[in-house]
Amino acid sequence: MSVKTEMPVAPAETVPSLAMVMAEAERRPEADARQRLTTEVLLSVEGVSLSFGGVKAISDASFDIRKGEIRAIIGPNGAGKTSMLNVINGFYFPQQGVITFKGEKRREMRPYFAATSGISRTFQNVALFKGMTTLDNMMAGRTLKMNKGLFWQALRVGPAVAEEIRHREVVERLIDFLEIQHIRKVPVGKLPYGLQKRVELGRALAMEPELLLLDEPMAGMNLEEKEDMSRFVLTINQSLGTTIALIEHDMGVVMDLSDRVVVLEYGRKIADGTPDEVKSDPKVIDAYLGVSH
Amino acid sequence: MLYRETGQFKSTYSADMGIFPLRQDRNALFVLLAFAFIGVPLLAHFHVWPFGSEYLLRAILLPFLILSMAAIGVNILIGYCGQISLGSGAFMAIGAYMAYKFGTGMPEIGLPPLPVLVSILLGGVCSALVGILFGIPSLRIKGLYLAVATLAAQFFFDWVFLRVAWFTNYAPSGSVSAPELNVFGWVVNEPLERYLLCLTFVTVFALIAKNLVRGNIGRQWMAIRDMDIAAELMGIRPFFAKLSAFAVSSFIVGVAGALWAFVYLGAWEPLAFSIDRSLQLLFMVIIGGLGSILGSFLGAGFILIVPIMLNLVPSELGVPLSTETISHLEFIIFGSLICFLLIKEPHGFARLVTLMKEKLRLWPFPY
Amino acid sequence: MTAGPPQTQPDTIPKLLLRNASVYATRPAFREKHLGIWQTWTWADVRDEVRALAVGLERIGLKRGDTVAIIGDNRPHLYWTFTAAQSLGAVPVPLYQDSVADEMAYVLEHAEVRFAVVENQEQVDKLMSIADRLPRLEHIVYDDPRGLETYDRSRLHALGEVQELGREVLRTDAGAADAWREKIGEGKGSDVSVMLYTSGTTGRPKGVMLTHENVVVSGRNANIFDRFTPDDTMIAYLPMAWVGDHIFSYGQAFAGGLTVCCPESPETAIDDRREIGPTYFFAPPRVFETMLTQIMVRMEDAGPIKKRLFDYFLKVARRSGEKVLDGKPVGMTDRLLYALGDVLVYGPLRNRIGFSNLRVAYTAGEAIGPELFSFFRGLGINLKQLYGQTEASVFITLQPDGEVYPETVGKPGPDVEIKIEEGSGEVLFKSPGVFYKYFKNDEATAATKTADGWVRTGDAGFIDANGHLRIIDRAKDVGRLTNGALFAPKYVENRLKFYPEIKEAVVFGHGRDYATAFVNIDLTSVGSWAERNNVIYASYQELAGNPQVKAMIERRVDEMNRSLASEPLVSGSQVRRFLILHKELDADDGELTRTQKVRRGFIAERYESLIKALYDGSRTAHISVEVTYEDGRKGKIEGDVDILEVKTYPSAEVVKEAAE
Amino acid sequence: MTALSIAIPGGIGAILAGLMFTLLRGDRKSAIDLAVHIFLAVVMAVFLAFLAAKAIDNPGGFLEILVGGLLSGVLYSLVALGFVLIFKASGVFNYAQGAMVLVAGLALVRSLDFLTASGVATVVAVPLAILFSGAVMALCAFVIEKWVLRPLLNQDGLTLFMSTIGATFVLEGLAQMVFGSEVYPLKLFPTDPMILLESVFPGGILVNKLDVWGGVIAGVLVAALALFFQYTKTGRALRAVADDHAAAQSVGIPISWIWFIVWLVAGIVALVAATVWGTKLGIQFSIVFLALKALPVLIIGGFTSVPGAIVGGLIVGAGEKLAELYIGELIGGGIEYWFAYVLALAVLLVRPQGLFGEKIIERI
Repeated sequence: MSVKTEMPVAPAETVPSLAMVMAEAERRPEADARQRLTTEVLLSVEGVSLSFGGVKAISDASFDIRKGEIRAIIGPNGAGKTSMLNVINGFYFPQQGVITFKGEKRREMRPYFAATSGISRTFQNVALFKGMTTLDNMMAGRTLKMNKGLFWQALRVGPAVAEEIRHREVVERLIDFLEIQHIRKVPVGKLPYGLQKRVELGRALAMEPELLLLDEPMAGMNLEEKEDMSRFVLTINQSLGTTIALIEHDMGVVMDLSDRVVVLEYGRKIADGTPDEVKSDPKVIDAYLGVSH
Repeated sequence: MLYRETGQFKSTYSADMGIFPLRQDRNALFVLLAFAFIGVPLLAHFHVWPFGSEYLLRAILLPFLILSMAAIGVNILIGYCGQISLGSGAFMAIGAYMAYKFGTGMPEIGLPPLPVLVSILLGGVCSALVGILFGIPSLRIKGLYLAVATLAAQFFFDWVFLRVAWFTNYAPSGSVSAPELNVFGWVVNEPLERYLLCLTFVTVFALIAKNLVRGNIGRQWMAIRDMDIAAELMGIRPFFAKLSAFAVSSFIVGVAGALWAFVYLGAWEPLAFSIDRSLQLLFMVIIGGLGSILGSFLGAGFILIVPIMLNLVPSELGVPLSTETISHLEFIIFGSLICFLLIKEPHGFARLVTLMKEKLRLWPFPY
Repeated sequence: MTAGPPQTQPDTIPKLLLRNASVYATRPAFREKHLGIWQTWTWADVRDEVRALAVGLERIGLKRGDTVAIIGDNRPHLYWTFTAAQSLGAVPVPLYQDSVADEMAYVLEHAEVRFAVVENQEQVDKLMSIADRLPRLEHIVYDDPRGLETYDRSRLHALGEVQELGREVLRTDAGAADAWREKIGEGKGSDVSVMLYTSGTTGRPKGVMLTHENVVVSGRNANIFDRFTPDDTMIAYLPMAWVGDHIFSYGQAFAGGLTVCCPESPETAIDDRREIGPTYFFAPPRVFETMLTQIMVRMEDAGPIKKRLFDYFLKVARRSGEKVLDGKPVGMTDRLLYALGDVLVYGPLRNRIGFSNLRVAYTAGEAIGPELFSFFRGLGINLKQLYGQTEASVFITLQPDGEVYPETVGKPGPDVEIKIEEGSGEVLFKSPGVFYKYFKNDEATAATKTADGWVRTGDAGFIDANGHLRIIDRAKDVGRLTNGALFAPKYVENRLKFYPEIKEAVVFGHGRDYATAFVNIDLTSVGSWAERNNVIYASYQELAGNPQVKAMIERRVDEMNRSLASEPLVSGSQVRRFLILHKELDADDGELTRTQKVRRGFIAERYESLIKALYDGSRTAHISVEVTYEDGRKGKIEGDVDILEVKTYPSAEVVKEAAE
Repeated sequence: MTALSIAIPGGIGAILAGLMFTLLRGDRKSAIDLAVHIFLAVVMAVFLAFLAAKAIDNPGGFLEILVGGLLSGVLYSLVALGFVLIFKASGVFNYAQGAMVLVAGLALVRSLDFLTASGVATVVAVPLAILFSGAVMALCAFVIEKWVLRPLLNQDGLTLFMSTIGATFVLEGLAQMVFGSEVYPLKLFPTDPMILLESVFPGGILVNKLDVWGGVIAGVLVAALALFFQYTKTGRALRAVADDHAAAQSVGIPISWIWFIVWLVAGIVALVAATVWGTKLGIQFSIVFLALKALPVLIIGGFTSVPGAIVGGLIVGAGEKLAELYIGELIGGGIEYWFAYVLALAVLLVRPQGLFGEKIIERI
């Protein structure tokens, strides 16, 4: 789509922006959905154990996430799912185990390293920057891609403005994609929960992640919002090729969306496989029946 | 009511991201600046009341401008980055004393006296460096703990400038006088000249601060303030974000300190930058509005106006109060106002202004 | 009335584009709020875009005489598709974008559509779902590629790709641009330019074929009538398939070089309108009604001082606003008060609703309540009525500036003649906008166009003493009660709908003993009342069933009966029994047309049991109907509906009462 | 002797430095952290070694300073205790503690002056004055709880903290306006010096009787508070609130009442501190800053720990006296003014939760 503005903006420099990625997707619409699934492992955790002052959150869990798939992590409450995401993006340091991301083995992740190497996430209880607008929240997600120094920012001329505009456009495309134009300049603290979740997804996407971790993206949403969110998750996976790992309680959603599912219970992995395999696994059934009275 | 937004649309991002996207706001600012830069000097020149009196320039406008600037610095740290500081007075002191040292030269290291403008800015730089140093604890500690750490800076530097004679060029009384204010050959002396010098500083620094807070770094600061963990997981380095806030904040506060000493006081003692000053600045930003450049001005104005009013109003009414009573009343008013604002309007006067503006924009609708 | 020598006037839309691109090259033609800012295209840009699109479309097979379906919200690219198709001699056929696939299938099939240019995935999905019924449909071009990456590509093209293809051709083939110009030159004013399907209250939609001349001359005349210049701006938000939008946002815009602005999304339309500040605006009465309701509801929550200020100045506006607007003499005090009110209330209000820069606003389609009409005019908004039809390329009569009477629809427009048929009272007209014919429906064409060139409007009306046309009702809807009294259902319905609490009303009575009505309450207005009075409700159904609400509506009906009694011609149409429907009438359920007009026949059939109950004297009636939810799922709503009885007044009695 | 006085402290310092480094290593091992740790360990070690050298040089003198410091530290502990109580019960970091000492002191000294001036016998006047100032503290507690804390319920700690700064100003202003703003001498305890341990050291250790009194009173108060918390119903409810607000509320403990009690207790602690300090320095405005030292004391001891408050107070009391006398002579006097804060800063850098505090686990 050719878009003209009255004042031409500086041409994009070297930043491979999401705009370009999206434009790419527009140019090559023949990209086949069936090709997105590969066997290449993007991230794997092996033998990870995590405890807080003697309380075991995760014990000896191992699984992998393949490039291009939607991987669901499910399990009863307190199964250590969120802790697992926290280990993956470096917020918690596991006592044992190895995390391999893009072929690089590490004892533990570091938040900043995880962010720079392409992991972004959303949070169970929406962790937006409440005092900032939707736009600013999402622009904050572009921080890693922005590199113009304090000096230029202070004067707000030349490179800093050009950079700001470039990234604004990327973020605007995301806003358009997530259909949140009407709340662009509203402080997120004032938004209803469903929209906050959407903004948070937008912020995570603004980082152009290779691996997107979604912690209960549909919690507390009504049917319509869930459908919208599912649509977004699928589109992100298909047209941007982003690998997604998600925690979700709505089994319908999990079964519909995910390519493979790993099931945790009390910090242990009890099953791993396609949705159908997992669904019929007696251990999984036990775990769920045992919990839901 | 005064706003007519209809037809003000943006066709470029630069226009959309302007400081004042609304034409009416831009006009108002323009009028205000024109009045401050041209109107006030003219009125003062023709001795039009109240601008004819030196008192207004010297005792009200000058401290208002300088403290507004310091409040902007403090606001960046507390209001935008969420790092509480009770040591702003110390950073003003560092700015003032280092500017003094640069301005009078440091023969020990063979440094001749530098031009006053350079000295003032270098004073700010020194303050920024110390700010970074005292900001390091913020990487590990948060909130209240940090408040104590900044108190350490306050008490430590109070002591340093009192006891380390080098800073005062070994003045026996501990009191020092500023060098001549020679700005590119223009000797700033008259109150009006001092006013214009400070006005220029404040305008430039307010603009810089506004640019920073609405840019990438400002978003990083606010991200750290609102949800530091999420910010870190998104690739915002707390190290850089927090220390840059400390640096920028201390720089502005330091420059303000140097101006306070050089332009407003002329001669000063360490007492000028005590914990009271820190608390005064803190109050300015709370009352004015955390996270608002405008709020810094409002807060400074209010804090300065109240004592003057307490002086003037009762004596006009025929019940003059003693200086002591006034100072106690001040305490009570500020204190209760802080509590009141924290309870009712945690974003201070700036929020009230915003709300009022919002009301005017929505007029006649209530929402 | 025509300006300038005729040979300089381009007679087709594509020729107008070429003229605009040279005369107004750097002036903005289209704006669209996209990606947060108003992307702007000048007329020269538009020419380039259209050219690329046309050449691209030609390359993938579009040729003279083809029909091109256009489906989507108002987007610049879709408007350009009209021009691109027309430049090749193809005929664009816009469809209502919120129609369900089934409804589209008929039109697409009937119009023999080969190409469809649509907005997004939603529309592509609809077309795909009916593709097997449309053997002629070969290509689908979409504007927004999102979500379409994984679709079968053989018949799908992105609009951007087609344009890219066109640009490629233009780059490699030096003659392509000239060839395109030549094709435009071949176009004649008498060629069919567009086919608009009228939704019609009965039967299948008919394809109204308009020629270039129809559209161009109508647009030009309208511009002359209201003195529009290229400085004027409008916001395009009404369905492109509707003739109004086609003439205003396309015909008039191209004829006069006006700027057309497209909102970002339906949710932001109001904010977008405020940002743009249109100088020319059109809306059906219900839009103004909603606006007024919202203004009043919001003002209910205003502080007492502001509320009193508002009420006071509203009174001033009611008293003298229209006179000020029309330049009529007003007393000094009132003039001053009005000026003060303009600063305090009217100006800010116009600003809030985005009408600060408005020069001309039109409303049409249905009767507008005189209160509503005067309210906006009192605010200094030059709101006028017009009367028009698809078959007339909109304009039949318009209210000229300074001659605005709420109950009339104005005088014949430039070059328009009207007459009233003896006996039936039907309005007939002749104009440059008279349609060519109905597509593949000569029978209907013959029934509408008389042999001597007059067109039947199907509306009954008369010309009043000022020479202004007044419409009573659809000619075929005007009926008689069993006692022989005139029964004008629409007239009564409109009277009911003028009350803010009533959103929709359907009145029955033809061939009956007395008139009865179905009423839909207005959820915004009544809901706000409920909130203020602590009435708790969970659904429309519950609110509609509330006794206080019933009493409120009852009072309104009574009020209307009183006022009808004073009008001898229609006093027989007073409503004796009515009920409040348990659900809102909905286009998705087929109860309203896509233009939100009630489908009386369908409703009568669907709610037969309720009508029966209205006439058999029972106090309640049970009803159960199937409904379609927004997401397409079906469900059932059922419940008991109370039937309410109201007093009717013989005219004399009212007069007597009033005298007391 | 000289060789020894360098070698021994040097050795002790080296061992301490190593120990400290290993002990205080945080679990996040960034380069900055490491550098900070090493730096602080070295500084601490040098300081301790220096003290050791001094101690060896003149054990009697050293002990004299140490005991004096510890005894004045007891008062810091006392004020800090007020902080901990409030912090634990309501999560409020109470900047107003110093102002409360001032208010209590002014109320006491002014009412005492008034009573004696009207001819009331001291034996009657003192209890009456104490009762009066106790009532004033109760009023303070009531007002603060009702007008500041209750409306700010569930706000974040920073807001509460700033609100107590506001309360500080109001208290200071009001107290001075009502009771006057001069220096008012208070004579409740003997202030003459006495000599301890004459048999051990030549000349013994010179201490002020007042300091001993202070120590004893503080000890009694701590014991009384411990009993109060352990054995009264209110005390137990208070501990429950400290553990978990929401849970306590859900079992029917009236939060407002508990907060009032806590602020009252803190007020009484302030009153006690005021009697001792007042006797020493007279009741005057600068008492506020002395009381403010409870802040660093808490940082060092840990916010949530009663033993931490006590130990922290002792460390600060002893540390600043030793530093003032031994280091002050090297770099200029007045170290007391900032020593506690800088020490707290150092502790914060290596052990943010303080010596006795619980480790904070962040969740998201």
